[in-house]
Formats: sequence, structure tokens, C-alpha cells
Amino acid sequence: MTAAVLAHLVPLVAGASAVDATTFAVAALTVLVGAAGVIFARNPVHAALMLVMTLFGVAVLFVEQQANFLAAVQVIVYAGAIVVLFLFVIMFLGVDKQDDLEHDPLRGQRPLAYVLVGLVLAAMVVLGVTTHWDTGARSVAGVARDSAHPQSDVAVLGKSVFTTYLFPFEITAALLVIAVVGAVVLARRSAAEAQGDDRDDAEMGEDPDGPGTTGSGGPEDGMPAYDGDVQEVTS
Amino acid sequence: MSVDPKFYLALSFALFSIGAVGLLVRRNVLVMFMCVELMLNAANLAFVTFARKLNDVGGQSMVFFVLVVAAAEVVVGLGIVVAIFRRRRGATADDFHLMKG
Amino acid sequence: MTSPLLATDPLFAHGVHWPELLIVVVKVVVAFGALLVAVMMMIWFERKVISDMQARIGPNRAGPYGLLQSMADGIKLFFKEDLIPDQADRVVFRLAPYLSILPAFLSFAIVPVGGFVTISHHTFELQVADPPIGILFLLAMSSLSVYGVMLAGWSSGSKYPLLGAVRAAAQMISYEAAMGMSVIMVVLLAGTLSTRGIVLHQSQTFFGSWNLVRTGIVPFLIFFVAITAETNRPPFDLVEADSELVGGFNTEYSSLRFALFYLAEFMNTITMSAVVVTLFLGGPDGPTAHVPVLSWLIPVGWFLGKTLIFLFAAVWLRGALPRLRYDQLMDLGWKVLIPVSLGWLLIVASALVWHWWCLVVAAALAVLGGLLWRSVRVGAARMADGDPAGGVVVR
Amino acid sequence: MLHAAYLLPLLPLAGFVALAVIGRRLGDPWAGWIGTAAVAASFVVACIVYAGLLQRSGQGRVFTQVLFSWIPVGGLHVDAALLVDPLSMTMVLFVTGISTLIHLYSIGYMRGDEDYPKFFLYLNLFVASMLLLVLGNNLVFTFVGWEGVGACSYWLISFWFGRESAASAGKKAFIYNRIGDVGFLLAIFLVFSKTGTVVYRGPHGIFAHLSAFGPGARTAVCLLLFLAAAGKSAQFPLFPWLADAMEGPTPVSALIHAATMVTAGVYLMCRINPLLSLSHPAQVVVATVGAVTAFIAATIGCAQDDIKKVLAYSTISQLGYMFLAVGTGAYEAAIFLMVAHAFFKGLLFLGAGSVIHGSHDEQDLKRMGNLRRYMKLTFVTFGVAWLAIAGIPPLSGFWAKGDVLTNAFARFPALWAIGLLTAALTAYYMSRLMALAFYGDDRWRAAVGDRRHAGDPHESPWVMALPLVVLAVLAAAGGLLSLPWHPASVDPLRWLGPVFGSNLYTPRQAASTKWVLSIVDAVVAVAGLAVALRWWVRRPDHPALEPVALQRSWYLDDVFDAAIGRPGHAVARFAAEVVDRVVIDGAVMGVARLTRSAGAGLRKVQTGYVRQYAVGIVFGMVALLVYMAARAGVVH
Repeated sequence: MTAAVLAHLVPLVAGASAVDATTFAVAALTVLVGAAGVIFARNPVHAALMLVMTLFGVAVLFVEQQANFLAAVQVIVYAGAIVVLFLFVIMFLGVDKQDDLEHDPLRGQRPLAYVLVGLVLAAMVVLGVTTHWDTGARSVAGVARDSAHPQSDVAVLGKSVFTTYLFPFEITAALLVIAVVGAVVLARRSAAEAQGDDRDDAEMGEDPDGPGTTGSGGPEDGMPAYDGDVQEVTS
Repeated sequence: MSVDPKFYLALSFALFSIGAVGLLVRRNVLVMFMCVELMLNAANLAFVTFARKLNDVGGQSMVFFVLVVAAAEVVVGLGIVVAIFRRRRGATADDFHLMKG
Repeated sequence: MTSPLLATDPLFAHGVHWPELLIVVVKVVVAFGALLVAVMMMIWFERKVISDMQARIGPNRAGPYGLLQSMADGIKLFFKEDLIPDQADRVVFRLAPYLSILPAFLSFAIVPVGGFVTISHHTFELQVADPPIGILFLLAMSSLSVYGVMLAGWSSGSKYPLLGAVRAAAQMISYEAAMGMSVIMVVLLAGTLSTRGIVLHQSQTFFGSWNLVRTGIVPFLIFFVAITAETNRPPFDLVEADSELVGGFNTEYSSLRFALFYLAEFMNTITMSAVVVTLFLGGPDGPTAHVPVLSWLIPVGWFLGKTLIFLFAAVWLRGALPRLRYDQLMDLGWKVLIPVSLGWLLIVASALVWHWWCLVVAAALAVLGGLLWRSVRVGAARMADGDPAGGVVVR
Repeated sequence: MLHAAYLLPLLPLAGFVALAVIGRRLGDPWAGWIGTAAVAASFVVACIVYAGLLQRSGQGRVFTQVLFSWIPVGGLHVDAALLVDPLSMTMVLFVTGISTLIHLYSIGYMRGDEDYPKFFLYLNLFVASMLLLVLGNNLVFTFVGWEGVGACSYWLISFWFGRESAASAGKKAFIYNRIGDVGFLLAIFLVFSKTGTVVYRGPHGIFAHLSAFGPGARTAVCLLLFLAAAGKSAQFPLFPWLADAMEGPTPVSALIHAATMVTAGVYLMCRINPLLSLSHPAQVVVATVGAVTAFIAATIGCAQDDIKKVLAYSTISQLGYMFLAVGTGAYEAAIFLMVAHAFFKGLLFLGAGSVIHGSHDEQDLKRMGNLRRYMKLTFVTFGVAWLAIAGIPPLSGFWAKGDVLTNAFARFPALWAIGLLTAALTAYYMSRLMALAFYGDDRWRAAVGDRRHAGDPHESPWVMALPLVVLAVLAAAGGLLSLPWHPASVDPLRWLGPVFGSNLYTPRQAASTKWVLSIVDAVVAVAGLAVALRWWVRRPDHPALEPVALQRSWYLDDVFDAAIGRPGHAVARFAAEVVDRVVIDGAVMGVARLTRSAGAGLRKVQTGYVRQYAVGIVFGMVALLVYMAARAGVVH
């Protein structure tokens, strides 16, 4: 099947210009290396950095496909906010220890994962690359580029979001507010919890279950858990 | 002439699969989160690709919403991680199996 | 059809050949060199002005007026031993300084320094790049600048740098929002995300058409405060805070890597001053005369002059203001700048689409905001009193 | 003017809402005045709409007012729509008119009752429901009104639910009506399944799709609807509830169980006349049941001592006449008798109420006597009604009953004979009532001895007297409606003609035959009257004339008890002790046990490891993608 896929793909390369082909190749490589880095990096911080790398690759691919605005937003939101938040939580909780990647306590989990995801990939490639799955149906949002009235992608996207998708837009705004409130509630500790902190720790010591304890950085594990300012950040 | 959309789709599939593998294999909750982000990015890439291929801005709009929802998801998810960590001093997903039947 | 990557700049309208490539390379090299020199001058400038404010002399040994002092410091740092702590994460430790300096330089790439120059039929902008989403690029870069600080602090494997790094992350994310909001008002007025478009939009009449006036002075003030915090300049330099954190995120750094952080900080200051000028003071806009030779230098002169004002202001703030406490810093960001910028955004947007009901909406929102503010205050007071109804204690 | 039709049910409904909200605060008598005003306003509106209908002519006298789309489900489109045509307008006019009078009467009659506002609340709701029933342009909407009046009837019969007998009478009425309602519902289903619509008239109505029914289906629908009508209108064998319904306050008996609600069955049968006229078996059944009911009820009425029970059986008997007319195909005669009956039977009940009220809640005829000296107005008005129902010319009962009997003679001579016999009995038992109550000795004095505080019988207040007078005039003059010289707009035949049209049975008889029949009617009536007066004025007790079988309603209740009640009880006991304990409890426990064991088995899947759940999700994804890939392979 691989041969069939390749035979299908090779003629397609010829059409692309050198600049675009190079850009795509470099960006794709960045994406894949970064993604592989995320799942193979033992240290969560390294994984986060690899994630940033992937995000950059995706952003470049967005630019390649005339989605300038989304590329910028991708960097701002993902790299600038989400991954920073990841890093912040990693540092804040002090879970930046090496993960054990050799053994998996769940028997059969790993081979099962590889086989299943391999099947998923194969099916998707069959569906998306080698078949014509395009039904010809279009969304209600309108065309992205109208050669009669050239507009920047920001204008087109903005019009789409603020007219066709106005209601979803407002809903997502509400969703964000809800998420913020939820995060504040989650991250705050109640007075009782704050007082019962020591008891919690004592209980932790004799906690019988928990197959893998890697990454659980207690206070004695070197780097102290810094828990001072979470309210300000997550709120 | 830019690169054929099928390459983008193939890349998107690969990225999605890597994310899925990571989600199944990794035990660190935060890394699992990152793998979810990888999968979301794969979906976004596919959306943008289709938006270009079909000359339809709907795909780009969808990416916009996916970004917003991803941000909300991460905020709440990390809040939950922090809250759990307070109780159980660990960020390993396998530690949290109190809900077993 | 040209590649979508290159279709945005008029320089590449007729395809990419070696003259265009040469022009781009020259622009990049000139900008980078100019920035490096500017940083050296800035360091000297800051030390001189501070010492003047503190009624002392300042550097005066190396070169005339001590002008080469920075050069001397740089050489000294270059020859020092490069230490990497035992606990450090070596890869990230090495990577961090570059992550720090890269966004600072890249941000400068979108700043229009002057008008257009034509050399042998090739007209190009005095600007390294003019992407159609320049402002978003700026925001992206400024949000990336936190990486250098965070990773440096974390990878040092030491307590104080980590504290500095976590502080930096919180601080920069906090002020990002207010900064973006004030930029949005400028974008609303200009109707474009391109920095050159914004500059052109301000260039109808001198001063009166600047965004400083057009948006009301409030967004400008917010933006200025926000970038001061973003660049970790005093009085928001809690990331370094030598009295609390020894030296902040870069405590464990030495030699050339330390110099890179130093360079990045000052480069950030210069870049952000240039951005303020671009966004709010019309960039290179100013009265020009038709001089036969080198008339393109006049706008550049205007640009440099305006930027210098902000550089001086940055130094002045450092000399005049004490450092904020951390909670004050967060209060200022979340409870003052963001609400004010949101409110002002409403006002600007209402003015743009002027309808009578905009006033009603604005008034209603103001009342609502006031109520919300009041309820938050009441809640905070209750919690401070230990009222069991509050139930939640802020640590 | 026709467009005001929506106000007809709306005004009593508004009165109901108003009373529900503030009735208790208003109290006695203002709640009564509000309720009366609402119904009176409805009557005024009815007059206006009537005037509007008169401006049209012939087949144009139909007006459908769609209020809103009510049930748009699949092929079933039911609008909440009002049908204004001569038939429904006739009903609306006398329903609102008599309701107004009885409301007015109730203000006086119910004075001092602790649930005074609630009484008017129910009455207003009843009027609204009745108007919906009458005005509904489809079976479903009519059914809503049908159930509404049923519910109100139940509440009002057991209005004094503190009394055991009232509570059980309410339940009895409710259950008998339920039996009929089953027929109604089945008829609706059958009609919808055959025609796809439930609307009566119009191009998309049931009557435009008559060919969709086979002869069997026609008869089935008619008989099912007649079952409903028999339940509601107390026809044999479903009539015992109406006698028990007299436990309700007398205005209720007058309004609901004499004048309006019980005629709903007659109205329903008239409404479906195009269908009924096509089914000869159904007509025979209806006519026979009507005649038999009329006769049986009349015989029972001869032996009752309770003044209201006599009137109740009289009502059943008169309703039987109406069904006899309907079965004959003489719909206009049925409607004419219905209107006339509403007048004189309403009057009789109100008069009886006045008697009961005036003689301090005494209902036993044997303990009355010679009341004509104490209640002159009541005596005069009651007397008019007596003569009217007895069929003495020229009062309304003579004309109306004569109309029915003339038609029956032409089509079913055997039933005519029963009808004539019944007419004699009617005159007899009404005269017996009259004699016992108003003539003879002051037997009440012996009874009053027990109740010291009560004084002599007295006349009622004006709010009770005024309706009596108005109804007396109507009962006396109502017969003029069918005389040859009245205006066309009120002649039952010509006025209702557009509704019944060719379905109306028109007897071909010589004028002389009609004269003879009329004279026979009159003679029979006078004979019954004379016999009764002769026997009963002097002596109040003739045990031979009051056999136990008649007093106990031909043992009908006992038959029902033996045939249905006791077996039903046994079945219920079996269900409770065997079916419920063993079968149902066993099933419930079994389900619980099954659920528990299934949960115990499935719980092993729930490991608590989120990553294993994720594997499950990916597995599902694989299945989905493989399915899609397979489909894509099929497509290409």
C-alpha cells in the first residue's frame, strides 16, 4: 500500500515552486520532529519546548496556505499563552523530573497503542490522500479568496466570524469567561484546605496505591514546589 | 504553485497519530495534555488545508474556534491538575484511578 | 503566481532575483548592526543619565565621555569563564539566551524606520519586513520573549532563578492582555494590521493625526506601562530584583551568555520604544523639507528623535520610581490596566460607529462594570474579615 | 361581528382566571357577581355573533375562526378553531343565556356557603368548556370541551364533598362518563385513520370524505360516538349516575344536569348527522335506546320521593326523546326539544331549588304540601314549567314533543307507541310532583317540628326569582318558535336547515294525520295530568303506585353491582394479591437483580485508568474510519 500511496503522491510534487516546496519540507520536518520530541522527551519541559517547535512549524504551514491571521494567532495563543501556562504549571508544581519511558505499568497498553494508532493512520491516509472524499459541499461562510474583490485573509475571516459565526463567537467568549472562573475556583484553596495541608502530606506518605510514583516531586525531592501566586496567573 | 493539499493532509494525519500515540503512552498528565494539543493542531492544519483547497473561509473560522476552545480547555485542565496535585502530590495519570469500578 | 510567502511585499512584486535578495540581506545586516550599536549607546546613555540624576559622574574613562565603556564591558564579559551549574539542564541552559534575544530583534524587523528609498530602480521600504499582519507579529514576538527568561530561570537548577522565572511568566502574561488591548484600539482606527499602514494612517497632519491624540491619551499610557513591564524595566523589574532574588533569572549565567541577556534586555527596550513611536507617535512622520540629496534621512531623523524620548523616559523611570511589590504589580495589571483598556476600547469603538445608542450601551456597561467592581471589593473585604460566608482564603 | 366569536369561551375563561386569582379575597357575593358578569358578557357576545350570522344566508352561514395551530404532528394537523354555524349558535345562545340566569340565581342560592367563590369558579370554567365543546370545529377540540365539562361536572356534583354521598356520586358520574369517553377517543382514532382529518365541515373535513368510510366503519364511528353520547347524556344503561348527580347544588343540577351538559351527547350526534344519516343500523340503535330510556326513566320518575330525583329521571326521559328524534333523523326536532327542555327543565330545577331553599333544605315530596300558599311566584312559574313538560298546548313542551312524536310515527311506529306512553307517564309523574309539593295538606308542619329554628316556607330573594320569571316566559312561549307565522331566522327547520340539509328526515304525511297526532298527544297529556291530580292531591301515599322496583330504578344499580362491581372487585383482589406480588414484584426485582449483576460484570471494564479509556476511544475511531474507508471503497 505504501508503494501505491507514493505512486499517487510523487506526481504532485512537480507542480510546487522551489520556495514553497522548501518551506513545506522544512516546516513539515519541524512539525514531525517536534511532535516526536513531545512524546519521546523524558522531561516535561523539553516536551513543552518541542511542542512549541511543532506549533511554529504549523504556523509556517498556515502562512503557506494564506492563513496569515491564524498563523499569528497560533503563535500568540498557543506558543505565547498555552505552552507558557504549561511551563508555568510544570515549574510551579515541580514536576519537572525525568519520566520513566521504559516500562508501562498497564500491560499491553503500549503495543495496543501503536497498533491502533497505526490503523488509524492507515485508514486516514487511505481516506484523505488516496480517495476523493470531497463531497463538493461548501460551508455557509463564503469563499476565502475572491479574485474579483481581493481582500486580506484577516478581513475575510473577520467578516465570517462576526457575521456567519457571530453566535458561536459569542458562545466561545462566554466559554472563555466560564473557563477563567472555573480555573480560579479550581486553583484557589479553601480555608479548610489550607489549614489541612499538613494532614494531607501525612496521608500521602502512607498512600497504599499508585503503581508509578515517577514525577511526584514531594518537598524532599530537591526543587521545592513553588505555590505562591497561582491565583494571579490563572485568573 | 504551492504544494498540493494532499501533502498537508498527510502531514496532518501523521501529526494526529503522533499525538494519539503520545496520549496513550505517556503517563505525565501535562504531557498528555500536550499530546492533545498536538492532535488539535493536526485538526487545525487539516481545516486550513481544506479551507485553501475548497476556497472556503469556513475552515479558517473553525480553526479560530478550535483555538479558543483549546485555550479554555487548557486553562480548566491545568486548574484541575493543580487542584489534584494539591491532594495527591503527583502528575501521573495512573495515580488517579480512584474511580475504578 | 508568486508564492504566498512572498506575495506581501511590493519589493517582490516582480519576482525574486538577486538584487532583491541582496537588498533584503543588506537591510537585515544594517538593522542588526544598527541595533547592536544602539544597544551599546543605550547602555552608556542609561548609565550617564542615571548618574546625572544621582548627582554623580558615571562612566568617563573608556573613550570620550566614557562612550566606549559598553564596548569595554562586553570585551571583559567575552573573556570570562563560561560556567554551567552542575544541576543545570544543559541544552536549555544554552538555548535560553538566544531565545531571549531573537524576539527582541525580530520585533524590530517590522518597525518602519523611514519612508521609501529607490536605488537603481529598486524601490524598497526602510523596514526589514512589512507583513500584512505586522501588529500580530509584534504581539507574537512579545509573547515569545517570555520563553528566554522562563527557561533560563528554570534550567539553572537553582532556587532564585526559578522564582524569577515564575514571576516573569506571570508578569508577562498579565501585561500581555492590556498591551494587546491598547494595540487593538490603534488597529481599529487604522483598519489595518500592517505597521506601515498604521504609520501612513497617522501621517495626514503633524501631531494632530497621531494615534496619541486620536485614541485619546489613555491607550498610549497603558501601552507604555505595559511594555515597561514586558521588558522588565524598572519599576517592574521584579524578575531581576537583585535585592530579593540575588539577580533573578540570570543569576547563574556568566560570560557571554550573560552578555546576551543584557543585550536582549536593552534591545527590547529600544525595540519597544520604536514600537511606541510607530503605533502612537506616527513613526517617521514629521515635517519634511525637499532636500535634493538624502531627503529620506529626514523621516529617519524624526523617528530616531521620537525614539530617543522614550529611551530617556525609560531611564528616567528607573531613576525616579521605586520597585513595585509583587501584589501591587499584579493589581495594577489585572485590576487597573485591563479594565481601563477594556472600557476605553468600548469608547473608541463607539466613537467609530457613532450611534446614539452607543452612549446608552457605554453607560450601561459602565454601570455594570461599576457594580462588578463594587461586588468584587465587597467580596474581598468579607474574605479579609474572615467571614465564613466568604469561605475562601486568598493566600 | 362574527370575529368576536373567540370572546365566547374567552370571557368565562377570564372569569375563571379572575376568580382563581382573587375570588377568595372577593368572597360573598362579589365573586358571584364577577362570575355572572363574565357569563352575561358572553351571552351579549353570543347575541352579537348571532346577529352577524343572520346577515348571511343559507349555506353561507358558516364561519370558522382559527385561533392557533394546536397539534401539528405528522399527518395530524389540529387547529384550535371555532365553528360558528346555526347549530352551534343555537347551542351557544341557550347555553350562555341559561347560564347567565342560573349564575344570577346561584348568587342567591349559594349565599353563605363557605366555598362560595369556588362554586362560581367551577361554573365559569364549566361554561367555558361547554362553549369550547359546542364551538370546536373538530373532534379533538370538542373532546377537550367534552372532558372539561366532565371534570367540572365531577367537581360540582361532589361540591359538598364532606358528604359521603356527594363524593361517591361525583365518582360515579366520573366513571360512567369515562366509559363514554373511551368510545369518543376510539371514534376519533377511527375517523382519523379513515379520513386523515378530524375537522367536521369544510373542504378538508370529515364530511367531505364520507366515501372513505365503509358501511361498517360508518356504523362503528356512529355507535362509538353514541356510546360517548350515552355516557354524557345518561342513556340506557349508563343513566344511573344522573340521578345520583342530584347530590350537587341545585343550580348545578339545573345548569349542568338538565339544561346544558347532558345535551352535549345530543349535540354531538346532531353534529355528525351526515355520517349518522348514512348508517341505518346506527339510527335504529340510537332511536331504540332513546325510546327505551325515555320509557324506563319515566316509570322510575313515577315512584321517586325526592323532588330532584323526579326531575332527574324526567331529564333522562326527555333526553331519551331527543335521541329518539336524532335516531329518527329529525335533528331539528331534537334541537327544538333540547332548547325547550332547557327552558322548562331549567325552570323546574330552579323552582325546585326555590322550594328546597324556601322550605329549609327539605327535598322529600312527602314532607311538603300546600306550598302554593307560601311561595306564590314559585308556584306560578313552576306551574308553567309543569304544564310545558306535560305537553299541554300551547306551551313549548307540546310543540317540541309533538314534533318528535310525529317524526317517530312516520319512521318507527313501534317507538312512537312507546313515546306516546312515555308522554302520558310524563304528564302523570310531573302532576304527581306538583300535587305532592304544592297541593294537599301542610305536611311539612310535622317535619318542621323537628327543626325548631326553621319558620314557615318563604319566597326566595329577587336574584332567584328573576330567573324563574324569565324562564317561565321562555318555557311558555318557546313553542311559538315552530308555529308557521314566525320569522324565518328562528324557525328550527329553516334556521338549522343548512346544517342538516338533505340529512333531515322529512315525513310525508297528510296534514290531517298531523292534526290527529297532535290531538292524541294533547289528550294523552291531559289524561295523565288528570289521573295524577285525582290520585295524589288528596292522599300522599299510594304504596301500590310506588313499587319497590321503580323506587330502586329497576334494580339497575344492583344489576351493575352484581355483574360488574363484584367481579371487578374480585379481579382487583386477584391483581393485588397475585399479579402484583408475584408477577410485577418478581419482574421489578428481576430487573433490579439483572441490573446489579450486569453492573458487577461491566464494572471490571472501568479500571479507572484514563489511558485505557483513551484506548477505547481510539478503538472506536478505528472502527469509524474503517467503516468510512470501506464506504469510500464502495463509492468508487
